[in-house]
Amino acid sequence: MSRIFIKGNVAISRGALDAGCRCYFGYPITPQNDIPEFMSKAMPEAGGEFVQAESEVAAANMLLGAGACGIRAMTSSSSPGMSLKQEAISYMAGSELPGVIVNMNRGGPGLGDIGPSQGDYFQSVKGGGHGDYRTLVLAPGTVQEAYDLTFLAFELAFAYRNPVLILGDAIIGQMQEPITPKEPVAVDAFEGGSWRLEGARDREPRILKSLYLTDGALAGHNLRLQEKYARARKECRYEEFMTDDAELIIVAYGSIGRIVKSTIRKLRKEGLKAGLVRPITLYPFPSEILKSLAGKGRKFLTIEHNMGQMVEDVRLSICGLAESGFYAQLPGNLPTPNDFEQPIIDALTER
Amino acid sequence: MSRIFIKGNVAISRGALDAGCRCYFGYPITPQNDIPEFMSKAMPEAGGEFVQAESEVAAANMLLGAGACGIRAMTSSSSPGMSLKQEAISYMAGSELPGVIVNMNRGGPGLGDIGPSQGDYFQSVKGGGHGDYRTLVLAPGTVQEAYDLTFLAFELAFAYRNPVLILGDAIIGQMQEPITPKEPVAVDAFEGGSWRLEGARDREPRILKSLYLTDGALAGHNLRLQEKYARARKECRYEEFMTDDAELIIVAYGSIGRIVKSTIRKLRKEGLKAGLVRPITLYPFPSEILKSLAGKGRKFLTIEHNMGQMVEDVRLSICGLAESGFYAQLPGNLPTPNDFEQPIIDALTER
Amino acid sequence: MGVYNDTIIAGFGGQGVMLIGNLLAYAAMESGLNVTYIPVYGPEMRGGTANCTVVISSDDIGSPIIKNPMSLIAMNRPSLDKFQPMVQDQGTVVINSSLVDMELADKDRLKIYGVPANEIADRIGNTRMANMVALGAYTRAIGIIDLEVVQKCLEKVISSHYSHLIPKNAEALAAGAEAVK
Amino acid sequence: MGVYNDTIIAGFGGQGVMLIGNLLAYAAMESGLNVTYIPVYGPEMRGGTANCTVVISSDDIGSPIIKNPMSLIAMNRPSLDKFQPMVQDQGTVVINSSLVDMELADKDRLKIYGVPANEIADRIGNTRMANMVALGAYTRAIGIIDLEVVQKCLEKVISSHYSHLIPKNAEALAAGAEAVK
Amino acid sequence: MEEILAYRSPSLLADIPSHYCPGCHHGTVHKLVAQCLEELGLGNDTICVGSIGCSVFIYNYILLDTVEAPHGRAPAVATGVKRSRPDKFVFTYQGDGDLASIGLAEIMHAANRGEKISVVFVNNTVYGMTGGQMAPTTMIGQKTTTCPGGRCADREGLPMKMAEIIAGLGGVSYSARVAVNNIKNFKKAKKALKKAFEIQISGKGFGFVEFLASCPTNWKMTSIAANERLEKEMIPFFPLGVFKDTQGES
Amino acid sequence: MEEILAYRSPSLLADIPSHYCPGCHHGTVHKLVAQCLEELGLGNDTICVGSIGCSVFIYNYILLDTVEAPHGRAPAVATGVKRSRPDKFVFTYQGDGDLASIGLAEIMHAANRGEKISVVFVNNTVYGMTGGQMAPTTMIGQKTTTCPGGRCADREGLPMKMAEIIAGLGGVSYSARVAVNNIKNFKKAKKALKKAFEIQISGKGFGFVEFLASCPTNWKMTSIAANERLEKEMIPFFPLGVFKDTQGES
Amino acid sequence: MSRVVFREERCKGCLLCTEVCPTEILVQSDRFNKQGYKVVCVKNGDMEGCKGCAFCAEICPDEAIIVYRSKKDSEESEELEEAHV
Amino acid sequence: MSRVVFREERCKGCLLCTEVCPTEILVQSDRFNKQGYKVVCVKNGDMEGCKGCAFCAEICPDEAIIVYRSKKDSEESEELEEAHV
Ligand SMILES: Cc1ncc(C[n+]2csc(CCOP(=O)(O)OP(=O)(O)O)c2C)c(N)n1
Ligand SMILES: Cc1ncc(C[n+]2csc(CCOP(=O)(O)OP(=O)(O)O)c2C)c(N)n1
Ligand code: SF4
Ligand code: SF4
Ligand code: SF4
Ligand code: SF4
Ligand code: SF4
Ligand code: SF4
Ligand SMILES: [Mg+2]
Ligand SMILES: [Mg+2]
Repeated sequence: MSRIFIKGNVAISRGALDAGCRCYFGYPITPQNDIPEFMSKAMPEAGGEFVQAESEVAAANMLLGAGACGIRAMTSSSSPGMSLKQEAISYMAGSELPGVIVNMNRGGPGLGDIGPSQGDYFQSVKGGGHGDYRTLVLAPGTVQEAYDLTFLAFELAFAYRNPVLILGDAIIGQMQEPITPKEPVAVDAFEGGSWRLEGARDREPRILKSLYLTDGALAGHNLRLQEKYARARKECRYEEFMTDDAELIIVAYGSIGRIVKSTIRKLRKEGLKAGLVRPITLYPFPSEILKSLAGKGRKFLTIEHNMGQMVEDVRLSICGLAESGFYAQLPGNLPTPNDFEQPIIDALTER
Repeated sequence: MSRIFIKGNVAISRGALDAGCRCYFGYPITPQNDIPEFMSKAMPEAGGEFVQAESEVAAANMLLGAGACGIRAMTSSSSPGMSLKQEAISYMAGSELPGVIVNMNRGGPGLGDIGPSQGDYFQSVKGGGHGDYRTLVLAPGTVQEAYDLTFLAFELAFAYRNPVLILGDAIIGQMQEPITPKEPVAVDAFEGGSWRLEGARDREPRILKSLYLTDGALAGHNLRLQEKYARARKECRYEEFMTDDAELIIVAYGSIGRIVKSTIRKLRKEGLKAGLVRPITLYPFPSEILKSLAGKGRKFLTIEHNMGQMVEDVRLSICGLAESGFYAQLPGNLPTPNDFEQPIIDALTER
Repeated sequence: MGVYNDTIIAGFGGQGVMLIGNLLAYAAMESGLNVTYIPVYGPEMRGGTANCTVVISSDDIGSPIIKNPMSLIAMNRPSLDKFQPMVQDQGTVVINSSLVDMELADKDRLKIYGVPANEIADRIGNTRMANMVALGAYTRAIGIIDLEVVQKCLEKVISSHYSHLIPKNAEALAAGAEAVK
Repeated sequence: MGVYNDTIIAGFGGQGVMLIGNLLAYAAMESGLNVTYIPVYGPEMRGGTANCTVVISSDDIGSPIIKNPMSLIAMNRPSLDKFQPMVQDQGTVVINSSLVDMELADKDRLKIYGVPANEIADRIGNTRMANMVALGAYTRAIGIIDLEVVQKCLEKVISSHYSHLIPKNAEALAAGAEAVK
Repeated sequence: MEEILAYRSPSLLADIPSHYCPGCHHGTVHKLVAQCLEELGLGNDTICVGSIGCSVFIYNYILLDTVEAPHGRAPAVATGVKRSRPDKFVFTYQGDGDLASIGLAEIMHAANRGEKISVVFVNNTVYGMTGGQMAPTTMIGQKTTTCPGGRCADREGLPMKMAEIIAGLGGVSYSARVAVNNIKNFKKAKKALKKAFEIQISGKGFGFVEFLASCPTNWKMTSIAANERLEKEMIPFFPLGVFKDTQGES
Repeated sequence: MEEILAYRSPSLLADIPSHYCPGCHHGTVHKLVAQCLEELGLGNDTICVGSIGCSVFIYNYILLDTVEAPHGRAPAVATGVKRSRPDKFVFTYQGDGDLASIGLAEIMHAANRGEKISVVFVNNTVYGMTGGQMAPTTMIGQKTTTCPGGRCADREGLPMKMAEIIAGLGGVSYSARVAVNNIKNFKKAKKALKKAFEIQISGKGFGFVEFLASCPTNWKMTSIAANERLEKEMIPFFPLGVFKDTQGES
Repeated sequence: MSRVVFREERCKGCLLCTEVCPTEILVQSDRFNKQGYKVVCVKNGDMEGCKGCAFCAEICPDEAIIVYRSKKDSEESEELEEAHV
Repeated sequence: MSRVVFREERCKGCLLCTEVCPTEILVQSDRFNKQGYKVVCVKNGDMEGCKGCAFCAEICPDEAIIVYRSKKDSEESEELEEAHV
């Protein structure tokens, strides 16, 4: 297919459309309004449904309903709206329902600002909702990846019957880049046929729920969920950039990962040996590669557009093998490659 | 004062009342209904206000409003309801408003069950809401502590102008023990006088908000918040039990911490050298003591009533100095001291 | 060595097992002991079975929840079925023989006290006091708390509205104690 | 060595800076180059200043955001004030001299092109095409993209509803290019 | 002697004892739902959206494909379900705490959008499941665990009349209030429920039936006294009747 | 020549330019709020509860102690404020997305409880701040970025008439709809707002004033055309008037 | 003669059926079932008055009543039915 | 003679004032202010028609108009005021 030049938000919307998404539920919030706006046209045209929900709470619960029917469906929002979706996400995970949820992270806490930020890493990866559950979390670093990972998100959501999060930010959402779209997916009409709700014709009724009251039931349910999450470890994805000979490994994701790449290119020209591991799946987190690099004696620097969140996962991954420094790009400030030069040089040269 | 025999939930309610709480906002949910039920009588009697909010979202926002007036106020809920409060908590932290929030953790994810669980550790400690903020988190292990920590919660909330969480579970909430209440606090009528809202009489208007749009403003705000959280490290509290000569340090909090104590007592009689560190503040987390014990070559075992959450903070604390095993008491199963014997013996004897 | 006992008290929802659990706990507190009480509550706060656990100790109490209790008050058949196997060897079990076939009691392994609590209570004036009869029996059987203290604590658990019933309840406690003599 | 240029385009809200940023990006894409475009948007989606950044490169583009750009199109005074100091030494700056006092241009440090964009656009038919004039000037000044490609791409950014205006806009682009010859 | 079976339990009802308290109207309303679905031949094509309240186990009793909605959000979940499967019959079953308190925005907006779903609303003036706290429909003077002195209009406002409020919204095709406290009301209730269901089948839009129901346990009354209270206190405040019927007959 | 100042900006208005678009009615409504507070002598004792929408910077313009409520939750925040400081004058200022969509449960329940607060509701039929998406009050046929073909009653339901819905609730003492599109309406609007404020002062309960307002930017109209649309299209559907006034005069 | 049969294990003794029986033949018994509820019964075991109207079965929240209607009662009970619609 | 003064830097050129002026003396000028808005002005600079009624100032969302009312106009404008209440 020929290249098209689109915004990250639109890439996600088109990705969803091409991946067979046929229901979209959302509530406006900057910086992701292009998504509901695109979907309000695209869904009806594709024979699907667009609902502007009364709130993010409602949107997430509509997603839950669509997921229960085995329909490819999506919702999107940004930070404050994501906080409101947490109860429903916990229910979806607990009821093992598929669905794709997009968060175009903006600055927080509270109303914060509408600029880019990665302040929702903990919420996305550790679970902002209650109880022991996990969502798979995909973090695109380019517009092409935003498109591609949206495809993947739908596949994973159905493969694991679990909500999948796409975690971008105002940069990924607002920037425009050329991308090459894929062939649209023809969704199997029987997808979810073994568990979805459609009326109990000639079979036992199906119950999709998260309540487990009888002795040991909830314990068993939690064990099964953990086993599923363990199975999902194989979906781990990351990008390695110039790590082969690197003395310092930068770990950074999403837009920051991509911007750091510019910095590294520049520093390489000056002979400084920095490399990058850019986690693409934040959950499952690419612990293995970090551990193996740590085993090779590399130093680490985590750079995030927040006050220090993913750095905990980095440290847990390389625990005992290396220390990991942290550089905070403050939420509220726009990141540029220059910002990271000094921190990287410092990390390379110290001690 | 003479001892009284009360439920944990009531201890928290009385603690709040005695600590000068004069507004309570809540929505019913098991297993914490004793709190709103107590408050519906106690608040009006004390000249305060009780509002049964239309939802947990509303209750948390009422708390925000009361906090903005510098009034000692509280809300309480349990897991699903806590997920709904996350947006408001992020706003309170972002707007630097005091308030006390009680979570009597039940089994999850989703509707889960109504039994005890510690599945909301991540949500409480890492921040279930959006953006970079922290709530101070207090985890009582006895009914007396539930009472005492509620006092402390109000003090901290005002000292740091930050929401403070009391994280209990169905055990702490439902169990009855004798406690010794304290002298009720006479709240200074001028508490919060330098920032609270009360009409801009003869001064500049005050604005309590979390929106920071001008260049660098949100960055500066986030830096200030982090400095505050760093200052709050000194509020760190924990209980040490028989750690002096212990070969294995168990780390467990709340009801599990207390139950593990029974197990340790029993195993000690059999000559097994286990000790306990029971974090009382989950944020700030007692990293120092763990690190120093790890430095002394102790082994660690974290026991939680969940699938593994606090263990990350334990590992981050002792990183590189010791490994920490983990034993999951499955949510949905009631914990008893017997459950922990084998895991502790295994941890002590392995290798 | 200090005093220690833990008990599960179980029965139908309406049989007042929570009340006597509470009463026992108060009596322990009044006796200067440490005590914890914890109910097990279902989502159905209505009907079904109910049980609570009371731990009494002269030391600090670690766990309020006990898997293998030292004693049991079983007010009905399902309670005996469920909890008797969990009681520690040589443990004490008070059984409401009005509703439970005493054949079911594990006499070999446990110290069993069958008390026709309903009948005794009925005789005193009201079947609903069967719980008090059972607690009286238990108090005597265990022997670490004085019956008088238990009786004195009735006023703490019976709301003032029903305070006129206190003497009758005290009588029921005594009758229960009498029954295991 | 490949081709690389990055630019900030800035002006009042209504001056169409986003449109020419987009147009430039399309032209780069059509020229077989990599390109990123990112707007800076305020909460006030209305009035105020607006700016966007376009990065063009024959290599992968790391950052779509640039602190010290290689070039600048300043459509009004506040834009020049804000961004001129950030432009790299020897960078290229196109200034709309219709609205900006050319005295303010930092001629010593930068390559400055003053273009009376409003006047030129007015002459062609509509002041609103001042943005096209400026982009034409910029295209010529930078020289990495053909003006014809830019003109060809007009159809991508101007909605079909306004397609009749394309020739005029192409003319404005050409006039701008002419102005820096 | 010849005899016929004068009453047959709906086959959509599971033949197991329920967890409901003696005399709780949830059982009766379940029966009506099952009867109407059965009589309309919908059992095979229905998706039930349960809610959180005493009726949380509805899926154990009414044999339907069922999804459990978070507390108050059943109308949003049902929106997602119906938009996904417009060919299926979709209804929610909700209590008064669920629908009128935490879920008020969701029910109002689903109604206003005219979602083609049916709503079975069981108003027993309290939070049954959690032990009898005040609900938005608690009557003035009624004592609950969170208004121990009795609900007071000045402090807590008046009980909300949901059937009327819903009837006032644009997308609503049918809204009625019924009761099952005696046979007469029971029969009328069945008619109303069937009507609401038929409206969905005919693609008309949103149908809403409010059941006045008793909660003997939390009212601390015998079932019979509770039934009487319903008649004497509730019906005068919450009048029975059809408040909207776009199909004309009411 | 003798002359007097015929109009004085309320001193509660900050003397700085606003971020509002040309002709946006938020500015006019701000002025009325400031005027009424000033005339009632409330400036020193007022706590303003702001909301999220174009008016999010209200604290920059009206010089009052102000707290910023999360989107839609101003009535809950105001409840917390008023319960904490019953001696203070408390009002919320909310847009139609804020109040009628995400915050519908909060406004309905605060109204039903009869919270002693005043609500200034600015209905401009769109989400202004986020770029013109559909609101619950968007008119049938009106095109927005999320109903690009125009709002359709069948799909999205009818516009919600908040002043009427609120008037139907128990705890409400005053509910009116006004406009500021011409001098006549402007003067009436001021009267209504003052009335709502006075009702709070007298301890009566909940007062609600809905302002029909224009959003020229998202309506994609000149200010003058927007004013005309308001008169010709909005007022016929959203009638001006007082829908409830428990003090009798209306 | 019409008659009712109780599924006693299902009866919760709520007595709602006793209120709707047009001939008032239903009363509480002395028997407890396994669940501990005092079940309903026909007064003095006398089924004579039963019309077979099935109101009792309809109103029973717990599906605890089976009603057999005799041929003879069929007409009359239809009238009763009508009266309530 | 009453008169109006514009705080031009505040005017956004919305022209709402032009619509409420009973004597229709307000019109758009050719001048842009610093914010880039085309400000309002009095037609041909002729203040003669101004009644000092201050409607323009009241309706202006941006507090951009100051109105000085002459003694002579005071009565008449009160009448106007009445007409609108
Ligand atoms: C988010 C959330 N809040 C609160 C609860 C606790 N809860 C369960 S059911 C219920 C209310 C039930 O009342 P109602 O809807 O009237 O149903 P009823 O039990 O009376 O039939 C509540 C508050 C919950 N499960 N989830
Ligand atoms: C939880 C949450 N959801 C969404 C948003 C984004 N948002 C900001 S303002 C707004 C709507 C504003 O519309 P309205 O209330 O009508 O006010 P107006 O701007 O039209 O005056 C929205 C959806 C937000 N800030 N928070
Ligand atoms: S508590 Fe009330 S609503 Fe719940 S089952 Fe019992 S009677 Fe029914
Ligand atoms: S977008 Fe609309 S509501 Fe917002 S300031 Fe502009 S005109 Fe006013
Ligand atoms: S069938 Fe009719 S007459 Fe017979 S017992 Fe039942 S209600 Fe009474
Ligand atoms: S109505 Fe049913 S449950 Fe109630 S008493 Fe009669 S038979 Fe028993
Ligand atoms: S109303 Fe005000 S802002 Fe608008 S044109 Fe007139 S003076 Fe200018
Ligand atoms: S004061 Fe009255 S007459 Fe004079 S310009 Fe203003 S509106 Fe016109
Ligand atoms: Mg209810
Ligand atoms: Mg609006």
